[in-house]
Amino acid sequence: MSARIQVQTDDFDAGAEIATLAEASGGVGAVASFVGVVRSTDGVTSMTLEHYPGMTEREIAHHVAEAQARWPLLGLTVIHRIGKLAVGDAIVLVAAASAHRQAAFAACEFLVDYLKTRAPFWKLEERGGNTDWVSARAEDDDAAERWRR
Amino acid sequence: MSARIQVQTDDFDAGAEIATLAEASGGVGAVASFVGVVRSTDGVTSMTLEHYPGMTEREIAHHVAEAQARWPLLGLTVIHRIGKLAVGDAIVLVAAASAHRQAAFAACEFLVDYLKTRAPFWKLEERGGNTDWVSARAEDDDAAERWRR
Amino acid sequence: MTLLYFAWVRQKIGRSEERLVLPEGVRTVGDLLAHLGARGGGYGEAFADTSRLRAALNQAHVGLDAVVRDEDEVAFFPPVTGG
Amino acid sequence: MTLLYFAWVRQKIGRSEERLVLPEGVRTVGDLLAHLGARGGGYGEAFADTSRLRAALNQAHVGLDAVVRDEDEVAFFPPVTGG
Repeated sequence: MSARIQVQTDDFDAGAEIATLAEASGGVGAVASFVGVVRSTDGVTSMTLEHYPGMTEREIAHHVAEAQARWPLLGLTVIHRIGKLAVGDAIVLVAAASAHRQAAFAACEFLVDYLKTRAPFWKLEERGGNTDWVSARAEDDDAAERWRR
Repeated sequence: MSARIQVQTDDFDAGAEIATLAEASGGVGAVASFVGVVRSTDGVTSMTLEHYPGMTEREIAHHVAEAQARWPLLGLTVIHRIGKLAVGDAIVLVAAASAHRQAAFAACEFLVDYLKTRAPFWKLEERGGNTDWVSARAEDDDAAERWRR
Repeated sequence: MTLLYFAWVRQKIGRSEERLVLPEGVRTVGDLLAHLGARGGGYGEAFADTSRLRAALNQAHVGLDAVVRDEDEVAFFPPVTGG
Repeated sequence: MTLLYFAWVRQKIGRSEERLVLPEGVRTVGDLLAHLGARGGGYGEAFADTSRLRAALNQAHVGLDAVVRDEDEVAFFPPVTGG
């Protein structure tokens, strides 16, 4: 199974990534995907994403391998952007291909939950001239925790 | 909240549809999507999709409205193709936008489950010169049923 | 009334649509199905096994006990397989 | 050893990376954290509240009880907020 992991400043083309997964093998019947987007929470105008080069790719690869072990996947793509992003910009793409939709959805949600709680990215929100580091959400820890049960 | 429902022979651009949802409102933080793909099950070479014009749009609109009532959505897109499709071609796109990923994923899965069991489409599989109408899967009924609990 | 047929129901009957004046004694979708099946031939084949058939009345899913009127659109088809 | 700092830890300390010879008496990540915090100033601020800090040892998440060696890469940062 192919897995593509990418950390980049550039935007991505979710449609092209989904099409690549759809055509990866004649057995693909479902591609589930997630795109995270910069929200204008409480007046946020832009956001800067910092990461830990090296560890980021290792953490994502580790959870991609776990997803492959748990579900019968035919392809996985994870693209996470870094640098400065505006409201409405895409932050992350997670896409999973499988014969049937249940595995594709489960793997996609699993990877998004783990990206949020394990991958070393940090968001700095900008509101006009002020900046604030985003706090981690307890709900995200709970969401990741459910996969351990 | 905007909802776009489309039944068409032409292919769609999943990336453009996702981007439209991402930019629909500054409040969108998550777009979950599903693309169904023609599989080469047991030598299938192509597939022809028939539908019940009028009823199809009504059924989809009915379940879109139910999804809107159940989750805090900021946008929904359902595009279902009809006519002749080859292995690897996209059949359907369901995409849901929300502030957070849980609502987006839930609405997306809900709509896919209902499309499979309620929307009046029928698949005719072609294997070389032979054709067979696809049988409904009991698993799909079970998947739709879970949303009633 | 307007009758519509889809997928293999359409193929067995050999047509996708027909007009019909509500026949005497036909009150429900189930009655209509029995009436059509009694025509024999492709109709007999299409309507032989009601467990494999689904119906819609005016573009909404219904059971065999739904009451039909002369101005209705009634469709017969196999369980759906879209998505 | 190589020390790396990210997000507000980096900002408070005023640098993103430094080299350090494993100090005497420092056995674990927690010991290292206490050693750095004792420098005061930005270090003191950054390492004041260990409940808000996370650590990685050679690019893997670890707890404060993980043992460090002189050839290690140790990173300190707030809970992650990607995705």
